[in-house]
Parts: sequence; structure tokens; C-alpha cells
Amino acid sequence: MNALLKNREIWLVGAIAVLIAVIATRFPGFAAPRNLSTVFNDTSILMILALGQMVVILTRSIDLSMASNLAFTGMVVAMINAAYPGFPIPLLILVAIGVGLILGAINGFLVWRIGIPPIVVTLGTLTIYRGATFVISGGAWVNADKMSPDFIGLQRMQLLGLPVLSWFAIATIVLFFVMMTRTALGRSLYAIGVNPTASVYAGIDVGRTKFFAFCISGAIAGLAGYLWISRYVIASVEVANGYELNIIAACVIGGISIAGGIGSVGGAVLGALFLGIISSALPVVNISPFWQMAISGTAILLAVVLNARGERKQGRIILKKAEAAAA
Amino acid sequence: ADAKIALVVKSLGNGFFDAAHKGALEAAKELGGVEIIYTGPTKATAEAQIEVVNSLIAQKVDAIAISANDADALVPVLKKAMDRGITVISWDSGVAAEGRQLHLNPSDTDLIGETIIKLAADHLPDGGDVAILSAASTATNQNAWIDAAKKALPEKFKNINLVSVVYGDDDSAKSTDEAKGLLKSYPNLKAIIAPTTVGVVAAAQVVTDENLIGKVNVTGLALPSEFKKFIDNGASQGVALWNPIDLGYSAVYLAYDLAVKKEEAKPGAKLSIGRVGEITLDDTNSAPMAAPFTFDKSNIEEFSKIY
Amino acid sequence: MSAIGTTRQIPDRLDNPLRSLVFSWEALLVAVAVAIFIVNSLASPYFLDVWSLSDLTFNFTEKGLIALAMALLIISGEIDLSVAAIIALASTLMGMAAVAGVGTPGLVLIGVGVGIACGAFNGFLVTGLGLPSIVVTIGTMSLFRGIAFIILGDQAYNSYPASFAFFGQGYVWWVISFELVLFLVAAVIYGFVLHKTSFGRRVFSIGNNPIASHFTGVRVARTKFILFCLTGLMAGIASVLITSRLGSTRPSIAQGYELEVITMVVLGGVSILGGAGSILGVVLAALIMGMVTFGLGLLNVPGIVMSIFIGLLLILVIALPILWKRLSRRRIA
Amino acid sequence: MNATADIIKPHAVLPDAQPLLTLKGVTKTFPGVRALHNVSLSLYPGQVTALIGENGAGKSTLVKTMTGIYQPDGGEIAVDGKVVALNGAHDAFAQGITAIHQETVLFDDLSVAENIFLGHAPRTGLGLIDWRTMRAKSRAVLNGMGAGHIGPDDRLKDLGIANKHLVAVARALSIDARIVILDEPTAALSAKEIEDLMMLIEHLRAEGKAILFISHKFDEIYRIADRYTVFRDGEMVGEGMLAGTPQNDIVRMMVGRAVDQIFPVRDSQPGDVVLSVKGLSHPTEFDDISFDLRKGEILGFYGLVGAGRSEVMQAIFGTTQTSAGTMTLDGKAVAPKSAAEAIESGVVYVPEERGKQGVIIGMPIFKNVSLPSLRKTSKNGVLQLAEEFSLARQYTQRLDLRAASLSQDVGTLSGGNQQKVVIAKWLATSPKVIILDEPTKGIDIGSKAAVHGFMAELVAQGLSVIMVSSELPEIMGMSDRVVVMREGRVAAVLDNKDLSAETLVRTAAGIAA
Ligand SMILES: Nc1ncnc2c1ncn2[C@@H]1O[C@H](COP(=O)(O)OP(=O)(O)OP(=O)(O)O)[C@@H](O)[C@H]1O
Ligand SMILES: Nc1ncnc2c1ncn2[C@@H]1O[C@H](COP(=O)(O)OP(=O)(O)OP(=O)(O)O)[C@@H](O)[C@H]1O
Ligand SMILES: [Mg+2]
Ligand SMILES: [Mg+2]
Repeated sequence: MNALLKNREIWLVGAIAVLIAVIATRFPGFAAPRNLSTVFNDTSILMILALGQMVVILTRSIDLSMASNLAFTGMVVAMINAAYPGFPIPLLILVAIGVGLILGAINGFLVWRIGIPPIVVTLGTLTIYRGATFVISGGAWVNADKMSPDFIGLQRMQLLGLPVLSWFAIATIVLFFVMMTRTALGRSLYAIGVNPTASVYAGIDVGRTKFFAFCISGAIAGLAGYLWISRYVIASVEVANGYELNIIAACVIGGISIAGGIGSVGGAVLGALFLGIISSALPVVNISPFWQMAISGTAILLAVVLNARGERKQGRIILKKAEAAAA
Repeated sequence: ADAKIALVVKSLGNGFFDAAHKGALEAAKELGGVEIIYTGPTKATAEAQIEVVNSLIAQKVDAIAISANDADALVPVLKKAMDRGITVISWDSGVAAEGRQLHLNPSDTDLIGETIIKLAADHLPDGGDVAILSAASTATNQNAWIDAAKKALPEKFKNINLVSVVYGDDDSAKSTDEAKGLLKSYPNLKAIIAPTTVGVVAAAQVVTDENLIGKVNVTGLALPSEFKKFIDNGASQGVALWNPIDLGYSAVYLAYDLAVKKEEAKPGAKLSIGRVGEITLDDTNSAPMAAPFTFDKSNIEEFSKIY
Repeated sequence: MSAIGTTRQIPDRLDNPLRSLVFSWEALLVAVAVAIFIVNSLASPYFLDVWSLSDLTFNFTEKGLIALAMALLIISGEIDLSVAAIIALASTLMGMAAVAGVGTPGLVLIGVGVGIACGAFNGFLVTGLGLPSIVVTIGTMSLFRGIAFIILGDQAYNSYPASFAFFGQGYVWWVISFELVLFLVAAVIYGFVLHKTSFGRRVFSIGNNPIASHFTGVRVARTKFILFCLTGLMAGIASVLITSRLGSTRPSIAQGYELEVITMVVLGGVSILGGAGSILGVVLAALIMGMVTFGLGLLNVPGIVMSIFIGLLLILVIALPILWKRLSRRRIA
Repeated sequence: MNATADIIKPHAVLPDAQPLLTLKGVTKTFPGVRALHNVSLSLYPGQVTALIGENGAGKSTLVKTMTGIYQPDGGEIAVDGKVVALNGAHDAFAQGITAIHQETVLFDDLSVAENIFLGHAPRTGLGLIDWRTMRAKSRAVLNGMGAGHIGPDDRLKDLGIANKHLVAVARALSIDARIVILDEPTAALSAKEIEDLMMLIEHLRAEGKAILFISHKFDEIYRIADRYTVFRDGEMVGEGMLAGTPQNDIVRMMVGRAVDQIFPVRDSQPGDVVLSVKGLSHPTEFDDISFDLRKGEILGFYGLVGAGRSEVMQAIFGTTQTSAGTMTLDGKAVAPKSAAEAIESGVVYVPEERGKQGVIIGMPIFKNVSLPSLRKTSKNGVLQLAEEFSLARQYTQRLDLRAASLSQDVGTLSGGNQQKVVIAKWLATSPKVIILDEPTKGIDIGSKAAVHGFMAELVAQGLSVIMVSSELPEIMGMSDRVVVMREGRVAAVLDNKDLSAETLVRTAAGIAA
């Protein structure tokens, strides 16, 4: 029971339940399963991105370039689709993941091999990748009418009552869950965040593991690039501008420690959902959209305060008396 | 070249402005000896546009024709440009009167305001709820049109009920979220009016995705080439716009009139704009170009090939 | 090795100060700056013009002012991502006050005061509650700008008194703008504080090892709190300047400035991990960024392409010394 | 330096033993430091080899080379006579080499089971980590070494330091290793735990494992080791069988000269009470601490590791907040709320965790020394570099600091010299009371003597010293009186005249005489 209460994900689920309940008092339709599944679908891309960012943050790094990577890959696939409408979509998704992975690998390489701090590397590539998006497109937008019906339609297809976009999110969540809990790479990602020195002693190549973390976040950004463009049916240089901070905010709300080593797949997903619910609920409960920013800012601050309380090191208890009292 | 004229747009990459650029080049060729600098920020903010204007001042261009991201914030830098002897006019999205010599409205503001409501009302014989999805909350021209629309409502469209105005910031993701929010909050919504080319596409895509074609009509201002799809699939019964090519053409012509031919921009002045004709400045030194033109199933095919 | 007991004179330093100057980060930045200046002059006939050079300074003075304080903050091991949001909030409240008829001195006080208050709020959350500054300021970044949006919504304030225009548009002498003078004066002050005072020394020691500094009697929390307030103060000053320069306020003002400020600081050689850096470096970096954006602007290169150069410059300038060290080590070995 | 004359010829290696692991001509250089130079070493099955050397002699570096964490610049490592390349810790695992490193290198936020098996976790058929087997195996390893009270699912964070150490040992044992290396494994352990560890080592030796044991404590070395190898300045300067080799010979090999291990003789005549502590309490760490410290006195604080002595000292120094109690300094009540206030009043603290709390790595020596005295060396807040240099030189030279220059990064100094910088920085503040927390922990014998000599000098000048130490000889050799702490409380205050080691240990452990 005690362990259950300490569990961050339980708290988040509780917070989300309360949030939904509060919204439902003002707009009963919000809590309807159909609507909740829409909210889930609307939040899918953010969840996917948050998972990619989580992997990087766990290793005591940060990837500020995810949104730019997304814009670049999105532009690439949109241009391919516009030029060769017959190009099969599954292959195109692979191209997106591949391009994203390459951009992520560039980040990872600079961190691993050159030894530049991740925040500096990705601050640089944040502008470079977005600039590159301009260069390859000449600044021109790719509009809905230039995209093939399959390109746009895939994520909107219904499968077992859910849009394919939701299935993308579910598949990513499952994949990440298995990776983080059951594979050597997943555990290494945690280990190097908890204690990089000890990781070296345990035979983990810290630099290479970070490199993989950036490759993962890059590949995820690539996948999200396709999903984003086909969802919002416009590819431009400004796509998802500034979105990197939303992704990080989702992770922070989800209890992923910026100091590395602490966090879970469930946390990242719930953190993203929390933001998604807020942004989709504001219009329906008739709160001016101008309040949204302040509300999510407050949510981030509250989450940070609560998480910090949870993480605060419990002092050692030397005194027998105190020990008895605490038990 | 005898004259360097800078065509400064809100943001690069927008199909509407690319079309205006085409018109500008056409005008330059016609006038002869005119070099067009087509520029603007990639992100539609006033600060970025100010840096662009600063570099144009340094290049000692002869004239700046700007579609502004903010009516007020650009005034100081444009004043500086005028102080250094550069002709400044605004077009499409204007700046406050003290920041330019004249403003070329794509059309009459009141007329546009009325048209965007009319586009929705024409298909709502029994009236109903409509909402507006605008661009950035700072966009000068959109705000003026919305004000005009609000003014026209009680006078001419008594049974149309404007329930909300939301802003998509000309960002497709934000516009999509806002359009979805509108549909959720107002289940009886009959039309979304988006007087911006990014917003209108996003709204039409949302209506298509949510299977509301036939229930919710998306209308507003759209570039035919970008919007054809949604006229075809029925998400929209029709949209309006003016000719962006003519707009770019006229902007350059007017800039040339003032900068090279040394015409004076003052209330009542008549200025020629080549093949488009002639305009007369009102007492704020602005003039409309032409009435907005409506695109629907009957003519979209033809115009989508042009712009 | 001498026997225990005989005292040996330990020299103050071994390396030649001149040599270390030549191989310093600042020297590298000076070289880069000169190169960019020359390239700009060759690439555009308009660059070498007093008014062009004067206009150029507007591209970096506001961000540069914030970068000065941000440099100290980053050296102490913290960061503030909310500076642009502070600008927006301060500008909004100044706008409100202007509407209410407050005069120019009052407006400046409000702008600066709001900046300090926001900085103090960040400082309290970080030092008082012991939270990581990067996430705290991601939160306050949304909060501060969010409040500006709540107040202003889709409106704008543009009724500033005429005399208010001086800060962002005025010239002190000929082509020397008020903004530039303010930046240079602030740079001298910050440089002095960081490099020549015991306060600055403590900032470095905190950045290198906050715990040991604490155990050595340095008031770590208080010092960091002051640094957050200073950063807020500079954001407040920048808010006055930019509001004056634009003559109007929108809640979206100064969007994205935080990353440019941080880029400037890092490019200036301040270690993002804390503990090292110099104000001279930051000033040079500000100048470099201003020249790159302005120079490319003269060639009508779109801003987004300029940012590629800034990004590349950032990574290259950080990578070069690392690679250089590695190469020379290999040569010795 | 003329050291060769002092080197004792190595004993002949027993002819019948085949070494399990041999190092030949291993060299390792760090920028500016030659940590290992042409080193050779052999480890034999069923034998414990002690590796002895001053701080910075290269012992830990050698361990890291043998476990694949560092790659040597030259030389070769052979296991069972076959030369192997160790390109990472996993290569060493594969060769059956395992180590308990000097620093506890574990993962606080992971479970015990994972701490034991990270990097070589059991897998299922699909190649996924098999948590169930991992837990079972962890339990088996822990039970096998008598640490059954540690559960595989416990979070490491929640364990005490000694238990953490046991997990480190379990990790080493979880790899079916033939070669076990222990780098100062006893530094953080109490007497009882050291005893347990010794038994474990004997057990491993009986199983035929080759063991390398590193320690600065000669009693342990003579107790457990069969052979010795001595390092000096990164070179192997002697080796042989321990039996029959007098300690003095080994010490001579270590430092290249004879070292007077006798504690300085002092004529101590403590004066008036300087610091008086009454009923100092903390909610969880300590309770009702009272004692007096007199002028010119060295007051020893003895106790088992974890008795709460450091916490008490940090409370006196203002960095730990108390719940009750009073302090007077020179008769005036003081209640420091921060280190700054304590320093102001004349109390300074040389912390136990030197790297974390003592030196500021990344800053040069002179800035470290002047940091608490900046008010003195600067004019109206403006730095005066010349003042700082002269202050730093004055105090570091008194302590015989070994450094190339005062502008050298303090991080490039050896541990003993870093400790001298910390002491120098406090002396420069002209304190009344100086608290030294484990001042010679992990410090070699030469530096130790220097620190002890210096303490004697300080009290002779009228300073008062509190010395926290877990080393009996040091406590007995240096203190005028001894405060013994047990489980957060003062167990006894004893006069050091005719104090027996047995009394001390019994009081500290709470065993009736
Ligand atoms: N990573 C490193 N980088 C640079 N120098 C190092 C590094 N590791 C060790 N050294 C240097 O190499 C030398 C040997 O260090 P090592 O840690 O092996 O000594 P040691 O014998 O284990 O000492 P101790 O008894 O204090 O543990 C020292 O001078 C040390 O400063
Ligand atoms: N649970 C623990 N986890 C990690 N380190 C611990 C733990 N408990 C104690 N330590 C470390 O062990 C050492 C002794 O603890 P502490 O200083 O609190 O008690 P003490 O009685 O003063 O010990 P000492 O005799 O070493 O001074 C310190 O270095 C402390 O950081
Ligand atoms: Mg060692
Ligand atoms: Mg201790």
C-alpha cells in the first residue's frame, strides 16, 4: 500500500482522473469514452515524442532538436509524397524513421565522439535542422492538395474502433515498455543516468549508450514527423516550432527527473496525456484559450514541486528512538 | 537597375505571398529597370520583420512595400526608413498611418467583413451558429475584417449567431486544435469562417476527418489552388479571395509611383496601377483594390491553376 | 624531490600569461569576429557604412544585455529559460500602466520592477524549494507569458508617451544609440563584478562545486537568488528597450529570445556545466551573432538560413578547442 | 632522487605456483601524469597478494587497467598465460576478473538485484532480461555470503553504507570469477564488518581464487595477505612473500626512506574552555550531545562508522540544523545557521568527503585557499590577486604542499595534497577551533605524519582541535581526551591517560566490560 502511494504513476493517474472529473462537471460529455478516445488520439503524437525525449533525459542529456527534426523529416516525406504520389506509405514511414534517426545520430555522434554537452549540441542542431528544412523546400509549403490520399488517410483509418494514429501510439508505448524494462539497452539507459561512473565499471559504454539514446529520440522524431504532417496536412518550415518545450514539459509532468535515471514509460505517457487533456478541455469548458499557457505553466511547476518532494532524500536515522517513531 | 523595390511579406513560403511575388515581378518587367527584393521572415513575428526592414534600410532600397505582422510594432522602424528617404507603403496587412505613405487594401474592409459572413449565410437559409477561426490575434487585417463582420451581423444577417472567435496563429497544428475545440464546444455549429489561408485548410481538414461534411460548412478566405480539395469533397461550399497576383503587382506599381515618379500620397490623390487601373486614396491614405471574388464548385477548377 | 622540512618556493604560475592569452577562447572569438567583419565588408557594399554599423547593433543589444546576467547565472550552474516570458510580462504591465497614464519614469520602474520580481520568483523556487532551474523556468516561462496573454489576449497596447521612445530608438551621440551605450556600460559593470570582485569569485566557486562552496562559507542560496534577480532585472531592462523600440506591446513579444540568449552565452565560452566563462567572451559572441545576422540580412538571406550559420558556429566553436586539445595531445604522446 | 639503494631485492617466487594473471611492462599515462610505468605483477591461485603504496602510487589505476576500464598505453596482460585484450569491463568479466573498486560504484536508484547483475543479467529465450532468475540468483549470492538480510528488491538507496558495500561484494561474487580484486575495501567499514570481510576473503582464498588486496592499513595486510607488491610513483619497487618481511622494510620501499611512525610528542596543557556544547540534538541523527573543548586541546571523537559524529560536527559548523541545545564559544552563546556564520565566529571544519565538500576542483590552489578569506584579501569587494597569492603561499608552504604552481587546478593534486589545501584555507582564516573529520582517511603514511605533526603545532599555538577518527592508533596517539559516540549519543568522555584500546572499542560498540 505504502509502495503504491509512493508510485508516481498512481498519483498522475489520480490527478488526471480529478482533472477529467472537474471538466465533466462543466461539460459532462467530456468524460464519455468516445471523447476520451478522441483526446487520446489527439495526444498520440505528443506521447510518442515524450517517450523519445524520456530516453534521452534518463541519460542525463536533453534533446532540444526533436521539434526541428520533426519538421525536417516531415518536409522530406511530404516532398517525396508530392513528387512520387505512388511511393508506398509504409516505406515512406520507414524513410521518415530513417531520416530522423540520421539526424538523431548526428546529435549522438557530437555528444559521444566530440564530447560537446548535449544541451549545446541540440541547441545548435535545433536551428540547423530547421534551417535545413527551409533549404530543402526553398521555403515553399507542401499543402494538402499535393499529398496523396493514402498519405493523409492512413492514420485516420479505423482499426478495432480506434484510428490508426492511436495504434501508432499504443505500439510505441508497448515497444518502449518492453525496451525499458526487459532489454539490456533499456536498463543501461537507466544505469548511466543513475551513475555514469558505476556504469563504466559495470561494462556499459556510456558514450555509446547516449548515442543510442539520441538515435532513438531522432527516430521517434522522424516517425512523429510523418504523423504530424499527415495529421495537419501542411508541411512548412514553421511546423512544430517551439514544440520541444512541450515535449520536455510532458516529461517533467510525468515525473522524469531532469537529473537523469528516474522516470518511466507510464510517466511520460501520462504527462503527455495531462497536457493533452488540458489543451482539449479548455475550449469546451469555455475558458478563454488565452488561459491555456498560464495553466500549463502552473501544472509544470506543481508537478516539479511534487516530484521533488517525492525524491527528497530521506535523512539517515541513527537514533534508535527516532527510528521507532518513524516506523 | 534604376529602382530597388523590396516586397516584404509576413512570412516566406506562404502560397498567397508567392503568388503576390509573381505579380510583383510582372510589374517590374512592365515598368522596366526595377529590381524586386522579395523577402520576409520565416516566422510571422514583428521582431523578425523589423530585422528584415533594418537590413533593407542599410541596402538603401528605394521603396519598401510591406505586409505587416503587427500594425504598431513596425511603425518606428518604418518611420526610420522614411527618414532615410525610403518610400514606404503597406499592402494586404497594413501598418498604422504614421508608419507608411499609403496602404493598399486588397479589398474594402467592410466588404470583406460582410463577404465572409455572407459566404456562410448563403447556405444557412434558417440561420444558425457560426464561429470564426482567425490567424494570429495580432494580425491587423484579420482583426479589421472581424470587426467589420461583427458590425454587419446585426444589420444584414439577423439570424446568424456568431458564437466565438478563436485564433490559430496561422499555425496548422494550433488551428486544428482550435477548430476541434469549436466543434466540441458548439455541437450546433453550422459553419466555421476562417479568413486566413492556413486556418481555412486546417478547419476543412478537421471537418473532413470528423465526418461532418454537409453538417458544418467551412468558409472564409482561401487560395483556390490550396483549397480545391475541400470544395471538391464538399467540406466547403465556397470561399472568397482577391487576386494575390494583382495585389503584388499593384503594390510594386504604387511603390514605383511614389519612389520614382515622385507622386504624392495624400487624401484624394489618384494613382495609376497599370493594368489593374487606378485607385483613389481616402482620408487615411488607403485604398481598396477590388471586390473579393468567390470560388465555388463552378469555377474552382479554373482558378486553382492560376493561384 | 626534496626532503620534508625544507621549504620550497611554489611559483604563482607557470604558464606565460601572454601565451595563454593568445590561445584563449576570447582570442578565438576575436579572430572569428574579425573574419566575419572582413567577409561582410567584401560581400556587401552596404556593410561599411556608419548607419549600417549602427543599425547592426540593434540586432544584439537587447539579447546581449540579458546574456550578461545569464552568463553569471550559467557560470553558477543554473539557467533561466523564462527571460523572454519576463520581457512579455513586464512589457504587458508597462502597457497597462501607460494606458492608466503613468509617465515614462514610472514605466521604466515598472518594467524593471516586474523583471526583478519575476527573477525573484524563479530564484525562490530554485533556491528556496531546491528545484532544478531548467524545469522551474520551463514552467515559469509558460506562466509569465501566460499571464501576459490573460491580461492582453488579442489586444495590443500602443499608447506609450512620446518620451518613452528614447530608450529603444534614441541616440546618445550621432550614430551611437542609447541601447548600445547601455549594453557597453552594463558589459563593463558585469565584467568587473564577475572578474574583479569577491562576489564574482564566489559565483565561479559555486559553479565548480556548490557543496564545497557552501562548506567554505559561501552563501550559495543567497548568491544564486541574487543572480536570478539580476537576470530578471536585465530581462526587465530589455523589456523597456524592446517595448520602446516597437512602441507597442503584444503578449507574443520577444518569442524565442531565450534560446538566442543562451546561444550567445555558450558561444561566448561560458561552460553550460557551470564554473567557467568570461564576460568579454559573451560580448564578442553578441557582436558575432549580430554581424552574422545583419551581414546575411544585407544579402537578403532569409533569417532561417542565418540560423544555420549560428547553429554551425556554436557547434564548431565549441568543438574546435576540444579537437585541438585532442590533436595536440596525440602529437605529444 | 636516489631510491634504488633502498629497494629490497624481491624474494624468489615459489617455483611450483603457476600465476593466474600476469602483467608485463604495463604503462599508463594521463595528461601530465605517468600513473604506471613498466609495471609487472603476478597473481597466484589460492593466494592473497597485497598491493601497497603511497597515495597516488598508481594502485587504483592498476586495478582499472586489470578490469578493462583503462586501456594501458603499453605492456600486456595475460590470463592463464594467454595474452588478453581488455577493452571494457565486460571483457574483464569474461576473463573471470572482478573487482570491488575503491569508490563504491553502485546505482542508488536501482534495486539490489539489478545492482548485482547489471551488465550480465540472465536472459530469457527471447533475449529479454529474466527478472525472476535474476532475483533468485541475487538471493542465492547474498545468502551465500551471509547477507541474507538484504533483499533483491530493496532499493540500494535505502541501505546503509556497510550493506551497500556488501552489495558491491555480492556483485563481484555474482560473476564466477577466478581473480578477485579488492581496492581499499575496509575504508568505510566498522571493525565488525571488517572482520566479516576478512572471513569472506579467507573463504575465497580457500576456493582457490587469486586475490589482490589493497589497503593502507598494515594490520589488515599482515593479517590476510600471503604476498606483497610495493608501488612507488607508478613503478613496482619490490615484491615477495609477506611472512618474514618486517613492516619497516615495506614502508621504506613505499616512500623510499624510513618514516617515523611515532605520533608527535606533545607537552599538552589545555587551558580554559573555548567551546562548550550542551544538549545538542537533532530529530533523527543525534541526541543530547554535550562536551567541552579547551584551549590548546586535541579532543578525539571516536565511534563506529555511522555513529553520527560527522553530523554533530556539521551541526557545530552550522550546516546541519539542530532541534535543541546550546553552544558557547569563549563564553558567548553562538548558534550558527550557516557555515558562513560559524567561520565568522572562529569555528572551521575540514570535512570527511574531501572531493565533494572540501576542495573546489576546477579552481586553482590559490583561489581555493583564499575563498573563505576573501574579505581579508580584497578591498571593498575588489579582488587583490597579489594578496591572495601571498596568503596562499604562506599557508601552503607551512604545510609543505607539493605543487608545481599556485595556479594549478587543485584537482590535479594527490589526495593528501588536496587535504593540505583544505587545511591551509582554514588556517588562513585564523580560527579558534578547527574540526578535522577523518583527517587522514585514505592518506598515505608520509602525508599522515605531516598532518599529525601539524596538528601538534596548531595546538601548541593555542588553537583547539576536534579530531574525528575511526582509527584507533590515531585517536590514541593524538588526543588529549576522547569523546566516544554510539548510535547518535555520547557514550563516554574518556581521558587519554592510560586509556586502553579495549576500553575504547567496547564503549563504542556498547559491549559491557
Ligand atoms: N583519470 C585520471 N586522470 C588523470 N590523472 C589520474 C587519473 N586517475 C589517476 N590519476 C593520477 O594517477 C596517479 C595514480 O593514481 P591512483 O588512483 O592509481 O593512486 P592510488 O595508488 O590508488 O592512490 P590512493 O591510495 O590514494 O588510492 C595519481 O597521480 C593520480 O592523480
Ligand atoms: N546509508 C548510507 N549510504 C551512503 N553513505 C553512507 C550511508 N551512511 C553513512 N554513509 C557514509 O559513511 C560515512 C559515515 O557516516 P557519518 O559521517 O554520517 O557518521 P559518522 O559516525 O560521523 O562516521 P565517521 O566515523 O565516518 O565520521 C560518511 O562518509 C557517510 O557519507
Ligand atoms: Mg586508490
Ligand atoms: Mg563521518
